[in-house]
Amino acid sequence: MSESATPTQKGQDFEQVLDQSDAKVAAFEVKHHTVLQRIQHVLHNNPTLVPVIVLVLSLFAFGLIAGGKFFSPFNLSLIMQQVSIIGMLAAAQSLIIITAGIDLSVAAIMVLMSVIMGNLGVNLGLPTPIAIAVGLIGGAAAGMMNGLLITKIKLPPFITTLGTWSIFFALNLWLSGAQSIRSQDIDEKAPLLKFFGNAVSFGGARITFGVVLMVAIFGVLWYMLNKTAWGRHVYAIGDDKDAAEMSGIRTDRTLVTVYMLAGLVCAIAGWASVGRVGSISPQSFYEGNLQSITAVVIGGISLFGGRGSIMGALFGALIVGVFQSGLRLAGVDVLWQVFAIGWLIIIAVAIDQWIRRVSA
Amino acid sequence: MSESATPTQKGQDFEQVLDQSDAKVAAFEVKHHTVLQRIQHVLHNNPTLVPVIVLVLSLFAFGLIAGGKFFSPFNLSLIMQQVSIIGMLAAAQSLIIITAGIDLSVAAIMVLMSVIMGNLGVNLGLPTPIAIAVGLIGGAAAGMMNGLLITKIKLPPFITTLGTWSIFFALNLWLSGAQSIRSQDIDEKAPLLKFFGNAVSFGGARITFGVVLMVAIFGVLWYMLNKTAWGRHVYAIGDDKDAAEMSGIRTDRTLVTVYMLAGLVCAIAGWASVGRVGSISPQSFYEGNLQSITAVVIGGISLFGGRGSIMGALFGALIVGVFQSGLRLAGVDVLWQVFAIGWLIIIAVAIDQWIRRVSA
Amino acid sequence: ETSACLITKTDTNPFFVKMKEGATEAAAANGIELSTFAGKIDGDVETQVAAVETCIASGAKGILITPTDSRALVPVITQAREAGALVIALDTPFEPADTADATFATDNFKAGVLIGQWANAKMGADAANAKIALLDLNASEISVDYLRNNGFLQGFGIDIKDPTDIGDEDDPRIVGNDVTNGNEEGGRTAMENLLQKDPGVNLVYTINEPAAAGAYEALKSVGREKDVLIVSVDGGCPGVQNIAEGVIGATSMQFPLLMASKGIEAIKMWADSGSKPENTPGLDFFNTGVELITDEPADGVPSLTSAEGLKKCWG
Amino acid sequence: MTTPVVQARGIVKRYGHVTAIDHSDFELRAGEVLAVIGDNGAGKSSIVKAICGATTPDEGEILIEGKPVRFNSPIEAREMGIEIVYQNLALSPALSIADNMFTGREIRKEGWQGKYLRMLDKPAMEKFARDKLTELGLMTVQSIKQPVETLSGGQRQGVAVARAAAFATKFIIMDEPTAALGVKESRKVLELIQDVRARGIPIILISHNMPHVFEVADRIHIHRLGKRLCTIDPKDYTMSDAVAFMTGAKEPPAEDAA
Amino acid sequence: MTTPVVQARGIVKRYGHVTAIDHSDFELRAGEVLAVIGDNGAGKSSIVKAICGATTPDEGEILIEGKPVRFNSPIEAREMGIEIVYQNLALSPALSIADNMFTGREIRKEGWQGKYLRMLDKPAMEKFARDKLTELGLMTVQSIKQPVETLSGGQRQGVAVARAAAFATKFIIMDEPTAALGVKESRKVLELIQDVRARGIPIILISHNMPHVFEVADRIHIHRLGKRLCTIDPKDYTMSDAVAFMTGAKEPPAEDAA
Ligand SMILES: Nc1ncnc2c1ncn2[C@@H]1O[C@H](COP(=O)(O)OP(=O)(O)OP(=O)(O)O)[C@@H](O)[C@H]1O
Ligand SMILES: Nc1ncnc2c1ncn2[C@@H]1O[C@H](COP(=O)(O)OP(=O)(O)OP(=O)(O)O)[C@@H](O)[C@H]1O
Ligand SMILES: [Mg+2]
Ligand SMILES: [Mg+2]
Repeated sequence: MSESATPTQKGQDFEQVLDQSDAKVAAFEVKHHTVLQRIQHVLHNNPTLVPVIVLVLSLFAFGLIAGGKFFSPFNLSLIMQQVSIIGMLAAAQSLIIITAGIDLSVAAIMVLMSVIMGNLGVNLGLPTPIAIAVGLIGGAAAGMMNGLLITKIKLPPFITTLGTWSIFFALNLWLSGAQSIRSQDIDEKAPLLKFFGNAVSFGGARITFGVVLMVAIFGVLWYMLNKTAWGRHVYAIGDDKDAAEMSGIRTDRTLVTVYMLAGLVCAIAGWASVGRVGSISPQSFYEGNLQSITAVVIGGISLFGGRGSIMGALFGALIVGVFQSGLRLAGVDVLWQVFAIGWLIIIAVAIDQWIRRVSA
Repeated sequence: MSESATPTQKGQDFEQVLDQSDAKVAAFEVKHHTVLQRIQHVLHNNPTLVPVIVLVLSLFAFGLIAGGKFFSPFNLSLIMQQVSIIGMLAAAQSLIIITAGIDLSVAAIMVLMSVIMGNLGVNLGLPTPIAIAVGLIGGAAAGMMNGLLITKIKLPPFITTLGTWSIFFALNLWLSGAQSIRSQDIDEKAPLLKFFGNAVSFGGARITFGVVLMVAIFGVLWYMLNKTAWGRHVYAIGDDKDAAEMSGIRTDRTLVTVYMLAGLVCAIAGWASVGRVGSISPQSFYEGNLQSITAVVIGGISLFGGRGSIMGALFGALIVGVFQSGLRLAGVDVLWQVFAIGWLIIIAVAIDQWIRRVSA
Repeated sequence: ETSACLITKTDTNPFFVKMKEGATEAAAANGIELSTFAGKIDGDVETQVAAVETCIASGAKGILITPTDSRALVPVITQAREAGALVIALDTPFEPADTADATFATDNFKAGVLIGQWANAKMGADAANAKIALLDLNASEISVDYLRNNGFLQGFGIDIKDPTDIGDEDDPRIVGNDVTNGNEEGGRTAMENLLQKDPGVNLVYTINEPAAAGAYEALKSVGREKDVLIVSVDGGCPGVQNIAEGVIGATSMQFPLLMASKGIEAIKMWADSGSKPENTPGLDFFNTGVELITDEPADGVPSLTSAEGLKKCWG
Repeated sequence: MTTPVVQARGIVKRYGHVTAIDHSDFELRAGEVLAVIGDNGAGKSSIVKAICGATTPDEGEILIEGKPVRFNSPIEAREMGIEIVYQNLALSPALSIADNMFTGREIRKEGWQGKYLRMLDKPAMEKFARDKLTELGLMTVQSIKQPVETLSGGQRQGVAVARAAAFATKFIIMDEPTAALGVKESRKVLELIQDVRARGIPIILISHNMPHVFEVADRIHIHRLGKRLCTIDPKDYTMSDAVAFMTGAKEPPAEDAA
Repeated sequence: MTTPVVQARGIVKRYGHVTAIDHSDFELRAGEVLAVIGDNGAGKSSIVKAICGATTPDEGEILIEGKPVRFNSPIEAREMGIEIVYQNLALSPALSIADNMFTGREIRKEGWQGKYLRMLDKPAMEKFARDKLTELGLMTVQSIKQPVETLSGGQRQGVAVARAAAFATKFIIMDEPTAALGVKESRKVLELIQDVRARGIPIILISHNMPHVFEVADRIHIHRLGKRLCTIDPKDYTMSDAVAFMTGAKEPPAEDAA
């Protein structure tokens, strides 16, 4: 038998030469780069720059169209304020979209929790910190409900949150009796609820605590996603859930924490929205879900999961805010504002795609 | 050299025995099955039966809750009528979801095309067939616009149709001036627009042509998806677009035809909606997009593409219709209707998932 | 040049579209530069807040607004007034009403009462056996919705219990409530549903005329269009025409064009002379009026005919 | 004789019409390299998946070190120190090589950053990953931060093998670990298998490469038509015999205690 | 000498930092089996993908039968009669085996059903698919209607190979076609390669299996660090030589016209 001789020696005959094989890590000379190639290279390695560029371009475009008013510190800080709540929702939404999910209930959770805080703090007169704590815990619980339905009953996130959206919306109408809580009553009984409406002003700009909070939320979530094991797991799940499971991630547990955290962020946004709007309205932010998803997608986070930086969502939200503010200031008719925003969404993402493509 | 001897003979030594190897196709005895296993087996091979079962169960549940009225031929045929327009949208939506896309603009296309038909046929007094033809062509063109943006500019379907939704919606408001066209004016100037409102009655049931049209649309699309090469390509694209491209499908061209066809179906639904509603209202069906997606997902079509039968969407639409009708007949308050429908969506899909799982 | 803003609830409702047209025309006549804004849907507070802020940022002299939530917008309106703008609420008052400098509105409750009284008078003795279907707006029960609904019921002589709640009545004559989203499609579906509950419905209240047109189609499809009375609110031209053609029995007409043009004139005055408009005596708003339109006048309820109505209708 | 590390009896797994495992037995002994060979579709992957909890068998029982187990997910197996190199690799395409090597057992920074901020020690993980790849002779990987989806087929397989070898304590299952590997890299994997065995950790090796199998295996499990046909000692039989058994060309020897 | 079927010169492909092809040449001659060997990550898959249009090279030119081409997608290559078995297979997981074999060239029913209703002839496609798999010796596929995702790794590879062989008219590229295949199935693929060559259709065969390469190849292209190191005639060199060249253990022969 010709093969029975080999097992004792090392492998088949032709493998004997392997000892002498090359042992260097492959390396190629770095080529001389043109400026354009260098830009492409930077963009390739920092995809978050793409929405930043779109943002800067749209700032300039609207500066030209809408004139000096647009660039006033007041207006620019106003855009930040207007974006802050949807921005926070977009942060929560990003977490979920990175896991390849989608959450149609973010805005409903937010409004429901602000209504709960108001009911407890203003209508029932409980101490405000307790009212806020109950709201925040409620947000996490609502997120947990989504997460458990998705992981334990294995429902698709879209349909789960479509269902819970209706549920939270109905609860919200029931608890509030479809009535807003008046600003004056909040001032009187639970001014802490309006904490994030406070602002520091300098040079015409007015930075509310809500804006600071939004930026802080993005910062913390960015850290968690990029610098901790939990964050790597979140990306791995979005990338390929089966592979993540097989390579040892407790995907269900991680997903539940993601939905809970998103719910908590929504509840925080609910608190901040009291400061922003001034009163507590059960009917506000009805379109918040779609707006948060829009911000996330314009920010370059893939709806298929696993790709994109949460910072993109911040810039995405700002891009939308800049568009809306610019169009309003330019005096465009509402009808044509809707029309233009449709086009601008398409064009913004097209630019994003195009930059990514040339840099690939 | 021991290996230089082998190339002339057939392969390595140990391969010489292969000539005698077994050449039967593998087969295993079919095991004795219990009734339950047999049911599971049937469900496994016919996943469309799952929504059918959910439908039947919910029919029975509401029959019990809402009493005899619910089961009257009149009520059952009424549910069909109420479902017919959303059902057609769900058919269009299914096509797109099977390609792993999503279309947020279906309802906007539908309403826009009904407004165009009405403007031409009633307000401008053109011959009705021409008005209808323009509307249908317009629907296909709107779909083509979606398809081209998605394939040529490589925008994600979600963001594309979010954008075009705004665009079509704005056009609709502009063309209609937010004014409805009255039923009486249609009767007088363009009765053909109401064609699908005609009905045949028997035994208390009232089957409108619109209902027949919806069933026919599902039938034709089912045939196209399952019996033609185009249909196989649509599934292959939804399954894995890159693989489809590499194995020789012109994915872009196919996708454009899918979006065009979906747009055409939406325009047909727009025509049928005139018969159903009686007048032409630019404000109707605002939630039609989400409703059509809900129907598709309840019908067991995967949002990730490539899986599920379009017939599922028909049953999904009917399930939603049955829930809504049953709850109303049971006298549930609107608020709690919203709440209950949230739960029922979740439970319906959970049952679906559960049946699939035990049968896997 | 004086600049002003008009902020409406939505740009899909013909009522607000007409209001915008009226304001645009009046602004052009008065040499005012008008920017217009609207929420995306009823209840879209956030968009209205952003619109007010934009008006402040652009230095508008006056703001005309139909608040989508009478309480929620109070803080931002206060801010606008502090920034020196004249704020006038159109159609819907704020809560409290003095949040705005003035309110030009219809009394929606009154509008409901008129059609309720008319229906009661029209049915006469049969009113005791009425079977009433109530076709409301949506699940959110915003103020227009409950004011019109409860006004109608009170006018008809039904105990409305909580005047801000829809559906808490226990009068056996009420078959049920359903929501229409204020359009034909919703009107038809809601009517079908309530007919299923009780095929004997003989009086239908509708939140607006498109919903009424939808309800009529549903009745027609079961051959009941002749023996059911439909009442509505709004006074849009298609609605008045439907009165003439017997689709709707009676409707309460409002005057959005008047509200808009009065609002623009008030801003003009404010800019020119710094004087503010005054309220109708005895009310905390300026009543732009409401008229009952019907071709079958009933005793004790003053009304206009559809022919007269067509001259005053708004779109 | 000591208790076998893995013992499975009468495992059955059906998928609708298809029978993947048909009353199969399985045994892995302490310290051995057990090769599993068989035609394509014979059910080799299916049976090892049943053992590590990646699928749940319809019938049969599995004992690990004498104790009956019922894993609901491969994580439970992994927590017992069982590592698997799947045929389809189970890597997260968009994550880097280092991230993939450490999923579920990341290294945190020392000190407060790691303790309170739970910050990852990326340099440490990257160094470890590079070392493991170098041990495997995968010198063509240009950057350790590359996402796995940009690696060549063979490079990916190398990452999966390196991960399993680095972390196993009880036993390793390798489903065709050298299928996509080059001559040099395959040789390294075989050496690695022998190293792991020398550490006392037994290995289940599924492979179609007869010379490799006969080189490293202590026993060979021959799988045919969903069940174990026989197990043979590579010293008693030739490659031709093994191929003949597994393809049905020859009757297998009466099942002995080999 | 006749014009080569494929001729590529100075092909370069970079991905960010990573250089996948570094000024490589390539040549396939009429009627031959050209084996391409090299370490993992050497760039073998990259260069064949550049040839068939699956990626666009950054630099360099490609001539097919002497005419310069620039494919924008593999469909254009396919329409010229070029078939590719990709390393990652390019099958649609949820579709059946028969559907996958025929994507893009389905058979319609005869008569009016096919002509006007464009109805597919499923029985014909299924029969054809079963025949092709049987030719390959893939007897373990239990149902031809199975979705491809339920097949074993080797069975899937069989489907991809069968598809390419059935439809190619100009040449076939096979990227490690036997990697996941069993002994019997690999043998069938080698026979198939020889059949295809006998039909006059040249084949590019990427493989890590030296005995296979030396058995069927007419010439061997050795790829190293992103470029062609040399081409050799298997009759002039031993497997040891080839392995030594490709791993850098020995200097290659001066590039000749082999
Ligand atoms: N999820 C599934 N659904 C249906 N059939 C399946 C599924 N998984 C495996 N099978 C079938 O079970 C049989 C055994 O597959 P398995 O993957 O275990 O084979 P294998 O021996 O590992 O083959 P290979 O050597 O080609 O990897 C095959 O016939 C396959 O088609
Ligand atoms: N899309 C990509 N992005 C970045 N790098 C890539 C990409 N595709 C391939 N590479 C790199 O290019 C090099 C060549 O890869 P290629 O797949 O051609 O190797 P190969 O010779 O086919 O190897 P194997 O034998 O393992 O299949 C590898 O170092 C790989 O990491
Ligand atoms: Mg296998
Ligand atoms: Mg390769």
